[in-house]
Amino acid sequence: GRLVLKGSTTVLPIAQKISEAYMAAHPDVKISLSGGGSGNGIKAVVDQTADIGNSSRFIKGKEVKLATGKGVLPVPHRIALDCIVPVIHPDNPVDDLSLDQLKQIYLGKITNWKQVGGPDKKIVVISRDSSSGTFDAWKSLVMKKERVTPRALTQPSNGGLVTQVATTKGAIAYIALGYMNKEVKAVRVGGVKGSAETTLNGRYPISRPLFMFTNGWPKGETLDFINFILSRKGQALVEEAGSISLY
Amino acid sequence: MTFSIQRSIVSGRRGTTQKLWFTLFRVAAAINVLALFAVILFIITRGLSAISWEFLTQMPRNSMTEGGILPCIVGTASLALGALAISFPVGVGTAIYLNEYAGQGRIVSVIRFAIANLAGVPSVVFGLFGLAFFCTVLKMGVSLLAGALTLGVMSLPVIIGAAEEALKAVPDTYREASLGLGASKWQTICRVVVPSALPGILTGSILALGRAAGETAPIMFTGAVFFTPDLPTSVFDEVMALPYHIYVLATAGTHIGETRHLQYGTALVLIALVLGMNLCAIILRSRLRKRSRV
Amino acid sequence: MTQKEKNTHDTIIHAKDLSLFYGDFQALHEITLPFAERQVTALIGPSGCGKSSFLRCLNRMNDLTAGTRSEGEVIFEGKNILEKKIDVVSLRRHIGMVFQKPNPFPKSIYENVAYGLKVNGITNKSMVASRVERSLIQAALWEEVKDRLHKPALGLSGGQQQRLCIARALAVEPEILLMDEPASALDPIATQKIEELVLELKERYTIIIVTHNMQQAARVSDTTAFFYMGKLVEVGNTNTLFTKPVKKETEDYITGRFG
Amino acid sequence: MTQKEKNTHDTIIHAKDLSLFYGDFQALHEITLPFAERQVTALIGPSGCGKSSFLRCLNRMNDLTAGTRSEGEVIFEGKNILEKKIDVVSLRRHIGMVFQKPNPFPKSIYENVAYGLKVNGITNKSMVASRVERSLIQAALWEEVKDRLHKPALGLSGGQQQRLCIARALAVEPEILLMDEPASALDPIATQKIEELVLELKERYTIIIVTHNMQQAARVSDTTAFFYMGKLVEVGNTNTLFTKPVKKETEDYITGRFG
Amino acid sequence: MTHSESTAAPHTPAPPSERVPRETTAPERGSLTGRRTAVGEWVAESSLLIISLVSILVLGLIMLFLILEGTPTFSFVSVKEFIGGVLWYPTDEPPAFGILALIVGSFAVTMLSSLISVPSGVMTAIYLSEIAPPRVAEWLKPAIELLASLPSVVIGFFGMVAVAPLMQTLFDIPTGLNLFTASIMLAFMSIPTICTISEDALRSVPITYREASLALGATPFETISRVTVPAALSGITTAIILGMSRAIGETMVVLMVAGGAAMVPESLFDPIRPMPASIASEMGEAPFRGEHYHALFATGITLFLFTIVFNVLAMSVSRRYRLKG
Ligand SMILES: Nc1ncnc2c1ncn2[C@@H]1O[C@H](COP(=O)(O)OP(=O)(O)OP(=O)(O)O)[C@@H](O)[C@H]1O
Ligand SMILES: Nc1ncnc2c1ncn2[C@@H]1O[C@H](COP(=O)(O)OP(=O)(O)OP(=O)(O)O)[C@@H](O)[C@H]1O
Ligand SMILES: [Mg+2]
Ligand SMILES: [Mg+2]
Ligand SMILES: O=P([O-])([O-])[O-]
Repeated sequence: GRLVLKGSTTVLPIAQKISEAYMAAHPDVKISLSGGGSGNGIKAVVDQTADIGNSSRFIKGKEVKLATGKGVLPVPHRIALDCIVPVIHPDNPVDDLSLDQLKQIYLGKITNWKQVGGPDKKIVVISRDSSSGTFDAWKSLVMKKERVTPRALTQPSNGGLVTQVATTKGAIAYIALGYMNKEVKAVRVGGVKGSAETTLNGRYPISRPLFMFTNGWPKGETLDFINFILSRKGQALVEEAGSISLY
Repeated sequence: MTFSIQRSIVSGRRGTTQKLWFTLFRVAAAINVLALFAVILFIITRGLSAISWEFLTQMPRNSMTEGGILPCIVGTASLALGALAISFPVGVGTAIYLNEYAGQGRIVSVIRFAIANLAGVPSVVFGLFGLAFFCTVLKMGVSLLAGALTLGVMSLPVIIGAAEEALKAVPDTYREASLGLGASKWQTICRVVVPSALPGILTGSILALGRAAGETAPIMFTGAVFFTPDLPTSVFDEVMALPYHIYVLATAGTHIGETRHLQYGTALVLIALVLGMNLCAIILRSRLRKRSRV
Repeated sequence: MTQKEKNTHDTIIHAKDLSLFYGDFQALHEITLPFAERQVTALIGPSGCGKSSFLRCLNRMNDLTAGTRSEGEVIFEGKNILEKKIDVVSLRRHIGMVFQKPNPFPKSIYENVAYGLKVNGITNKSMVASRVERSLIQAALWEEVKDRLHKPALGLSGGQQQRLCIARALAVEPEILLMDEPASALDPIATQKIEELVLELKERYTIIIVTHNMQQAARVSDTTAFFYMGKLVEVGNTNTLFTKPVKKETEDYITGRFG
Repeated sequence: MTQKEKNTHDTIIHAKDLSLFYGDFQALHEITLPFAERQVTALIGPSGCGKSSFLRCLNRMNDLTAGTRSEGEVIFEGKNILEKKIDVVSLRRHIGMVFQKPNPFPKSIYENVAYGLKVNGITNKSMVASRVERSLIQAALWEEVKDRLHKPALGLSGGQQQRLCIARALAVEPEILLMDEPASALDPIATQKIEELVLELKERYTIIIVTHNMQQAARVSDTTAFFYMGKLVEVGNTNTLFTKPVKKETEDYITGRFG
Repeated sequence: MTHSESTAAPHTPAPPSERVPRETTAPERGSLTGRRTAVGEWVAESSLLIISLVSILVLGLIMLFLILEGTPTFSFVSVKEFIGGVLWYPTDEPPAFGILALIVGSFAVTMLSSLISVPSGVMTAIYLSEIAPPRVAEWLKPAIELLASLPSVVIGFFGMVAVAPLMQTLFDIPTGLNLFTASIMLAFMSIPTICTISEDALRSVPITYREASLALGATPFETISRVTVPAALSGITTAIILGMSRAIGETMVVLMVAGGAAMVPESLFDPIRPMPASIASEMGEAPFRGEHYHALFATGITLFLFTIVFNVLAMSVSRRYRLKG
């Protein structure tokens, strides 16, 4: 059989790990996997060009309407949790920002690191493309629905954010936990470090569930695949991919 | 006749002015060539280490952080060839009509206007068009066929231009001689004009092929995908493509840092492909020029 | 050639009140000029006077230039060949043409001569071969090329190329041969060969030749027509015209006062 | 003009053993030819014989053609002007040139004539104006254009354009004027005007004129040189050369046996 | 000279049976007015004409689909707000669909890049056509053509990984992904266009003009600046317009190195988000036939209109030129 997965770049590392393990266990199954962002994943399910649409946000009302108009019933499956971590260049001494400071930075009100206790350096605000799930989460959890400054640079993926922050001294961005690496430095939010633990115990303020969407209740191969993710083994792989397992 | 003012020696103030300006002209030319070499050298030195037999012949593995780029190569080749298969007959036919039959009528000026504007349409607009028309209305979805068609209509003006130039280069005396012998127009075109223009037409087509192979924006929404585990088996399959692969690995990928060498390697393969085709065309053309001069 | 003898020849093609326009520019002004069968007529005149334009009316070659328009008649085989309904393809088989610059196709010598036969549907190999040979013999080229028939025609010298073009024109057996300065790009020896050829060919063909070399006109032609600024100034027996021109312009031109 | 008179003129420019190559092709073979001051010398010969190539050696115009190479000397003002170190820009101010096709710049009549002055650093307005007027008068064009000096030069007739080109060349006050078939594209009346102009100008300038019209050579020149296939076949007093040519080729050519 | 036989009735050759080979005399020919073979010629010409109409069809379809998918935008945002609004928040609740910042970004990057590409391209063209020894030109021209054939994604990639970091350290600016870097990279995309078309224009200036000037004792430089370049000016203008048209529509370079901030730039080193970049990066994720999707098509219309204007301008300049020439 053949499975097509599309969508969220946040979910991508998880989906990748799971797929490789799944294909190893079921050599007859071919899994095709691509990113593009959450909107893309949901769109793919609606257009029926994918069996599974990955998304780092819940489906929007408009998308449901569009889907039902085409006779598609998108069914969400929570497959993991994630926290969004603000990251800065490793040389930057700042290591804690309050939620409000983050908001002010992304509103374009705070423009220099010295305003938040850092060096005298312009802040380079980097954001995700507006249709990504991560951006969506950031907007509701940090920005409280206010608009990110138009001055913000944009990147189409978590990976893009990481490389740009790693090469830009004054940069700040926000990424999914799974993408953390040594090239960038994570910033605590209100004194809380983003991690599996703080997310699960609810202390870390910027976290969210990750989803896979299917058209109707999954059957056959798709069902098998979803079940595999939700299994103990699958959730271990979720941890390995850097995200947070559901249990 | 080649015109050359190389050997003029000018003295005095006018000579100094001239020297100054000529130096400027030379520098401008040199910078452009240097830019070319800078890009090529940069890609070669960084990308060479990534190139191996495996890189060229294997599927990507492990979230595309390992393995090869075979599907991209196959995808790009099929997209470009597919595009040519569409644009070549239409383009050459149009060129023959415009150069051999058309007078100065209303239709012809509309055709010429359309071609000139088609040549100026931004590639991303072709992408939008392909998405709206081929993918959606003609229900091809994101597929090799839709991508090739989009690239095909995009390279149409290039082929028409090249073919028309080749046909223009056929001396009128050949046409007159043939018609003067009682050959019909169509016979003249088939037996004298097109055979004489063929090498030039082919050269132009290779150039168009190279250009189609290097385009990204038109296939972004119409034919190319981030990742597909199979080589295309039908024209309705989605494909991976070298230019899009570079783009996603470099900006939209998940492991941008780790895949740098693959990005350089892919870029090297792409420019080797495109420049190789161009070089072929240029060499072919200069051969032709030399031959036709005799 | 006396006046009397000339009159014994029938008119084969006859331009009547022929005017030609390139767009708004009138290149020919009401030319009336009959051509006698199996005679050589030379068209002379200064550069730009319309010699080529006139010649190219006779086999409708001007059709190929966008924006041309003609008025008047050219009668051939009882029909006005300027009419729309005329089949120009078969017309040009009756009226062959040789151009100023030798223009063989980039094919072999044999292919060049056979071309006209092939496009006219003659595919029988032995028939084509015999016609190619005959044409090359007529064009006085056979001896020089018979061992290299399948070599590229472009390898021949200029004079040989021009004779090849004549052979190519003869292969389709036209009745009239139009020649536009056929020797002007050639050296003296090649020129002489072409002139001899013209004199020989007039046994079987009607020849209309444009030349800017007045001595050449005097040597090869029976009748000479002098064109000036798109008008036919004078036409007559070649000897008469060169010795006793009627018009002042003619005299000025043949005595080299301009051109 | 008798032989004796001619000898009283000094040689102003002298080609010695001049050979010219276009790449591998030798277009001129060791030409030795002196030119007398304030005389008209005509260069004649069939197409492609090297007349233009020779003329263009005299002001180093051949430098502009890629792949040319010359051997021998051309002595002018005691220097071999073929040497590398010669300042061709100032050389060309001494040796002006008029081309076969009238080639005025796409500027006004006035600008055309003033051009040479301006590039040579003469910016004083009234001086430029007076020189423009004088040159146009010398070129017998003043009367025709004095009311339209600031109209485009391309609006003039062919003959006027050619005289404008002559005026333009005269404006920088050269000593020698090279003319490459200056009247071949013109009608009889314009031709006659140019010829008259040449005869007038030789009072002050040395003129070397290429022509394919032998009567023209006979009319305007003191000396005629006959070129054939890159070689100088014969040179001498114009009357003598046309009436009693020494060489067979010369005779063949001037009697119109080819070309 | 255009070949046209439209005045004559088309014909094909006679079938062999009708062409009796003539021995010596006896002209037994097909009649001069025969219409027997018109069909083949007519079929050939008409099918070629139909093929030629494909170009019109394609351009028409492009316009049609841009309009079909783009105009629904104006049911939820007025044209004035769309063109004049500076806020581009297509996914917000409520969304803002103002593309002024994108338009300004496109123009800024096009203008700035032409400040580099126009002098550089034209001077290179002058060098190639007027000064370079033929042997050098023989090598240089293909090099410039190769520059044109470098895929835009490779130039963008090079800009991102090599030029942007360089700019960052060189000018000590917060980020190398900005208007300035994008302009430089874009300049290299339009230089070949400007250079080759200008060179054609310069080469088509009759050699006789140059000869006349040089023969009057003008220096080569004076000849170039006073005669050759003025005579080629409209061709050069066409080249410049087409080069700018190429720059404004170029996608990958601005997508990768312009920074992607939908703001009106205030300095050379501000990041921008030109129209093509916005379309390319957002189209993939815009819900099918949602507001965002339509707004991107409307942006496409805007971009298309700009390039059409550029093209028509270029055509009219070159037509004027042809009439004069
Ligand atoms: N295609 C054309 N379009 C416009 N005018 C033309 C065209 N061909 C020729 N003419 C003009 O028609 C006139 C006659 O030209 P034609 O070529 O018949 O002269 P010609 O006597 O053959 O001259 P030459 O001796 O130079 O061959 C000239 O004024 C020429 O400029
Ligand atoms: N640029 C060139 N490259 C190569 N060969 C050339 C070049 N210019 C002229 N020739 C050759 O040099 C020879 C002399 O040419 P040139 O133009 O001097 O002859 P010409 O006597 O002026 O002829 P015409 O009367 O036709 O003007 C010819 O054989 C010609 O083919
Ligand atoms: Mg002619
Ligand atoms: Mg000459
Ligand atoms: O890629 P996203 O998970 O941010 O949509």
